Amino acid sequence: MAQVLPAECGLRRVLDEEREVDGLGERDLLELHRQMVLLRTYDERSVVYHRQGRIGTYAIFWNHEAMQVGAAFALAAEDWIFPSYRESAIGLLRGMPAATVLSWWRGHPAGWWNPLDYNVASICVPIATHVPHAVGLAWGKKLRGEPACALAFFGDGATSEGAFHEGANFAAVMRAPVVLLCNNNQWAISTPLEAQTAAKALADKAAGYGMPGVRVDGGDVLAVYEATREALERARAGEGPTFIEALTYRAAPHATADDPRAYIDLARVEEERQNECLGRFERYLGRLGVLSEEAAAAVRAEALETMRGGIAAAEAEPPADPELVFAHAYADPPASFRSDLAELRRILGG
Amino acid sequence: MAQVLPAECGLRRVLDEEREVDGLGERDLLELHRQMVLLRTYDERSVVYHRQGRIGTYAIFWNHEAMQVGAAFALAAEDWIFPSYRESAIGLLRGMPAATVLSWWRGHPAGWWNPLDYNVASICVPIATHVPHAVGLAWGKKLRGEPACALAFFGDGATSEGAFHEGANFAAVMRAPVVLLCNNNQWAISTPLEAQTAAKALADKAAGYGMPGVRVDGGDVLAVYEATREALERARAGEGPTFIEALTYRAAPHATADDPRAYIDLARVEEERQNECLGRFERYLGRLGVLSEEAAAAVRAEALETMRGGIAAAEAEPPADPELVFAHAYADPPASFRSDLAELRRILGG
Amino acid sequence: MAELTLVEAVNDCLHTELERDPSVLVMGEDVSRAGGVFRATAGLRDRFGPERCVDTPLAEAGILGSAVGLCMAGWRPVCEMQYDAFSYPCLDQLITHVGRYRWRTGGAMEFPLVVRMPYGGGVRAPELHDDSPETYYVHTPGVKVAIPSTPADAKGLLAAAIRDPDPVVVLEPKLHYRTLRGEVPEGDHVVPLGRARVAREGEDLTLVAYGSMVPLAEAAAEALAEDASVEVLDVRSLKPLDEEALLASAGKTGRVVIVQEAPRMCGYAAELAAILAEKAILDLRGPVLRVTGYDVPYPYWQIEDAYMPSVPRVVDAARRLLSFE
Amino acid sequence: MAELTLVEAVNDCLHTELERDPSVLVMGEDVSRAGGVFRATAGLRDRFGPERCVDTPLAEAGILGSAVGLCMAGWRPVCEMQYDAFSYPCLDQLITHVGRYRWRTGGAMEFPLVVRMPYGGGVRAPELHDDSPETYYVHTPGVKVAIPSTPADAKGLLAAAIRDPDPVVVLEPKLHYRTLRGEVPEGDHVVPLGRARVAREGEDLTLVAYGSMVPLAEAAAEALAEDASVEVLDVRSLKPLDEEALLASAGKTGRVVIVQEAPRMCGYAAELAAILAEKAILDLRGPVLRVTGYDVPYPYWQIEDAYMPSVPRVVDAARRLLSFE
Ligand SMILES: Cc1ncc(C[n+]2csc(CCOP(=O)(O)OP(=O)(O)O)c2C)c(N)n1
Ligand SMILES: Cc1ncc(C[n+]2csc(CCOP(=O)(O)OP(=O)(O)O)c2C)c(N)n1
Ligand SMILES: [Mg+2]
Ligand SMILES: [Mg+2]
Repeated sequence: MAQVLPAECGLRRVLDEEREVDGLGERDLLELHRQMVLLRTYDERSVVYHRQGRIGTYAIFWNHEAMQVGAAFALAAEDWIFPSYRESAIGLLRGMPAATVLSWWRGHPAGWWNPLDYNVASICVPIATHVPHAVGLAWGKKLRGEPACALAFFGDGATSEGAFHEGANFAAVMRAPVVLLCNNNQWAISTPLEAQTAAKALADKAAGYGMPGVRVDGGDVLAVYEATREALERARAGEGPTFIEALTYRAAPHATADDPRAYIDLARVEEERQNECLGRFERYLGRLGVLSEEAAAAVRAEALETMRGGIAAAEAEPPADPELVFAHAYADPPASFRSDLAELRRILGG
Repeated sequence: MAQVLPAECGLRRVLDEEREVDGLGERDLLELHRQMVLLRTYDERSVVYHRQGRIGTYAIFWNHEAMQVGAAFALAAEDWIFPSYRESAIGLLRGMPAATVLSWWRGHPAGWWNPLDYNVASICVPIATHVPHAVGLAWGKKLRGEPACALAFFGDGATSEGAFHEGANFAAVMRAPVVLLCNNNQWAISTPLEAQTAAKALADKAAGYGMPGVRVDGGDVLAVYEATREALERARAGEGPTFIEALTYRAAPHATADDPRAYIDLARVEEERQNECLGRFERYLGRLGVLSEEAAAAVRAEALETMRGGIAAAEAEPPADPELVFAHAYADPPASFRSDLAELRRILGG
Repeated sequence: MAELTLVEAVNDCLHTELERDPSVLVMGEDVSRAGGVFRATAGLRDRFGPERCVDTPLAEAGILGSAVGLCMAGWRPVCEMQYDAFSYPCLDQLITHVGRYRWRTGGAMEFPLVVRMPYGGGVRAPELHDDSPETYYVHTPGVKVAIPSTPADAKGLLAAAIRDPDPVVVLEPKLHYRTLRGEVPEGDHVVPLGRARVAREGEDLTLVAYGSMVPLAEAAAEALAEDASVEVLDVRSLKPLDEEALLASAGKTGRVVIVQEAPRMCGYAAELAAILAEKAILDLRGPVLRVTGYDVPYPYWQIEDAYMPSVPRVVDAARRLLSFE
Repeated sequence: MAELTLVEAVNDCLHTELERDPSVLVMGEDVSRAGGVFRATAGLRDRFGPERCVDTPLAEAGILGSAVGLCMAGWRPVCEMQYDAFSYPCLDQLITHVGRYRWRTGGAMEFPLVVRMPYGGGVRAPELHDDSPETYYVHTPGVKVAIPSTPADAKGLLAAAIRDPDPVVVLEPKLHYRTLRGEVPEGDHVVPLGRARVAREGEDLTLVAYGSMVPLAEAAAEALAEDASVEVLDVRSLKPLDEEALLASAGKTGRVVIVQEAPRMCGYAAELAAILAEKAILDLRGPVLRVTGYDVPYPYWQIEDAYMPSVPRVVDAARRLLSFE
């Protein structure tokens, strides 16, 4: 039987080992920091906006910023990102306005972006079903001789779904240039990892697909960056997909609607919060003498400004036109839409 | 990444190593032989019956008898078997009349047996979808404190399906006493193993579920028996499922409707036919001096007799009553069935 | 009789049925430790243990597929799908096995499993938390389907489903999980499948509805009170259907408007209209009208109210029918 | 014009469309090395290479899910499902993504994929090789559905589907793959979606059918020739539906029998009957009758003829309707 890694060891780390990642200059480190602060601020503000009733239910990604920023930073502009709801704001790293993502959580049409504008696919709500999409895109790009790779984010729970399995197998068989990044935050809502799988490590699934499986400290932005960069090098070299297990811990509720006190170990959560990924990176940068407190404060201020502007813009959106109900379902809609629309107008007319 | 076994080595073998399996006496060896001859005869006669138009399309299992007999022989009477169409005649090893299985292939109601009579589930036609059934049964028996285990047969192609994946994961998480026996005959109709998976060995999938993965020579009835027996011991000891990859080669068409010449390497097929599993076992028994040519001939004659009786009985079945269309769909059928049945009677009345 | 919300009635039913029959178990995503994302299974783990209220891995086909095996081992599994649209991964198991396995064994084995889930829109949720998938289930042979509209029926129909020898899918209107309160009989309470409920008596026109559309139909009937005496028929058991009740009401009023939240094409309203077109043609005083969701993906929530059948839309249809000559 | 069988016409279409548009590719189980279990994709691998005629792993959801990604990369994938009932594992991708992704991007991206499969019974096959799953597809928003009944339409509708900017499911009547021959235009041949075909003109009664039920309806019309002049309407494009053609024929004959192989409840015949009950009520001279498969699992083949709509059943329904007063 294939050899299994013990769950807590065999993790690739950079920050705690005081290593440096070659090829990353000071400017890169500061950009990584800026992006992490931006996502952290987006997340914290969103929870507030939700409480204020300014956005709907929201899936919190606090303490997931390191893996999202680290992985995305390794990508080239032409590479695609396939986010789940947990990476809803990943587009911000590609220049998407905060207002767009906020609008999505507000259930407003302004929240549905054009993936081609950012090479960021639509947020995937049903678990794991976007994995084959990422694989198909990567495979299709390769068939066309285009260099683009794909990066798919999904959770530990997602690895239980058939869609993950079928997508991963297609990826390996087609040697698709795709990185399967598993956010192992050890919870699927209230279901702990040990009720999700008996595998010692999720990365052990990789061998079954004939692809490398890598385990990284998901709270270590540089480790995730490094592992993703290597995976992308393999992909571009025509060696196919890589499965990356980014191990972290969900230190916040699953979503604003969720109350984890019913099922979670609060002491463990507190411990994780002490060791959250942004603080870890800031302490590392501090030790390197790269980040001053003033610089950090300025970055935070800028991010807050972005969010203020974002929510204002989202709230300034005109109310959605109800007739949009009939828009975009088809390139050329069936004739029946005409009479349905007429009915709707009559009703709305009062 | 998890270590991967090279595809052709690491195979457990008994026959070629001239080993003996402890606990197996002469009577057992002869019973194994009798069962293999029975299945071989069933298969070869069925192909003839099909050509004669006496049964419909038929999925040939020639050269799969070793893994079917070897695995089933390791079971206790209370253990359940979940066959695919490739193991359609496995019930014969549990005392099911040949006429029943032949009737199934004749599309006659007499072919639908009561699984409780043999602890053999219905033949599963859709690939891999019976894997979760086997897992659920094993899990359910365990919950009730009953000793029964389950044995599920499925192919190499089946490992690509989400249903296999979800079932295997449930099995490991629930520590279900189930044996997942993968018939790796290296073809899914016309699709070769290398187009099905990039894994070095299908057994490498096991680690991803946190269960042992074992590779055996699928043409070696004793190796399959031994591996299955060990898996069942683990299962009964509460240690959960085992994945067994039984490696063989499909040396016959996928089914009577299939013409493999379009895609298969006929030289390789010929080679496999020379080394087919029944001959291998008979040569082994010969070397042990356990099986005389007379005894073997008698066993073949008995099997032929069984088939003659079986097809005669199947053909003696009265034509199926068309009204059975409305039978058995529900324990208590909807009222609409009454009027539908009345209509059908009127039509059939002419 | 206790005053319960609809979801409390579901929970009450599960407690009652697990108590009553030791072969009943509940399984699904987040049903055990958390008691379900809507709390429908709250308290079951503490009372009956983690083996009879099971948190499964995140795999809907695995849930339903292993439930088939559990039935073969003598269990009566009640499977929760966390939301309507997340039940689609289990359609393959439902169509190829759940609806056929009994028949496949010549009636020798039974598959008394239940699939229950919250369904429907109007809850201001992200996409795929709003579907009305009943057609996929009703069209599948070998499967029964029920949809309650009141707390009492939520308990009674689910109890009937759990005790039924055949597989039953129960869709629960999540829109009314907490907004609808009502009297619910304590302990044993079964509402047999196959019987519709006249929610309101009327003479001139029948509004046929089920699930979350019933309160809507009642409101529309009220709004129409001055123009006409409107009957509201709550189908509640979609399969088996209480055809007599449908034909009786159509025979009485001669005017039928069917209200359905799901998209129109091949929706359940089409089935009801087809039955009327075949069996009530001489009773009909006008066309059979359907007020349904449109044939589009369920919209983002800021405009979902335009998609959902509304009182004005139902009233508009009813007025058109009443003035038909 | 060449004389082709229905499956040869499908094959001809695929050769034509892959030749015509380099972004079209074919994928599925056994489509490449073997050319498909029905030979529908024969010759494509040799002519266009294994990258445009792809043998996939055995995973229907993986096929359709990766096809969604291929669309995002600019391809127009034509996915084969090996048989009707083996398409069910892809329903989740179809409902949650294929039918919604365009809408989800505000119309910015198109998903011009095709899912084609042999469907239907009467072929003396083991279970699950005989289903008529059109309802599952028609009910799904964002997806179009076509079912040809002739070799020419098999080519023309599939060509239209491949060139269509929206996802289209094409069901091919396997019963007639080889038994039906007919003239098929060579090269470019497109039969636009949304147009029904009058297969036979008549005055007294309309038989509405599609796919494998059309030849059956034509035979029934022939059998009825002495009693009545029977029109046969071949719907062929189920979604979008040619409602005008349906209403025109119903308006002319006033008597409609709808023939469908799939189980009755929520079948496509129900949708057609509902449309007639809403929009043709004053034209109807009698009930709208449905002759369909029964609401049971498709039976083992020795009795499948009792399940399938038959000429006698259609004639019986037509006679009842003709003598209705
Ligand atoms: C197919 C499907 N089933 C169920 C759900 C409901 N659901 C939303 S999030 C979630 C847990 C996902 O856990 P995981 O994959 O670990 O990702 P995480 O939320 O931890 O990032 C579930 C069950 C869903 N969205 N899709
Ligand atoms: C879900 C599903 N998809 C497709 C098919 C059609 N089909 C029947 S057998 C087969 C190949 C199966 O290959 P494998 O799993 O290796 O088993 P083997 O036939 O080699 O024993 C396929 C694709 C099916 N029966 N079920
Ligand atoms: Mg998680
Ligand atoms: Mg095989």
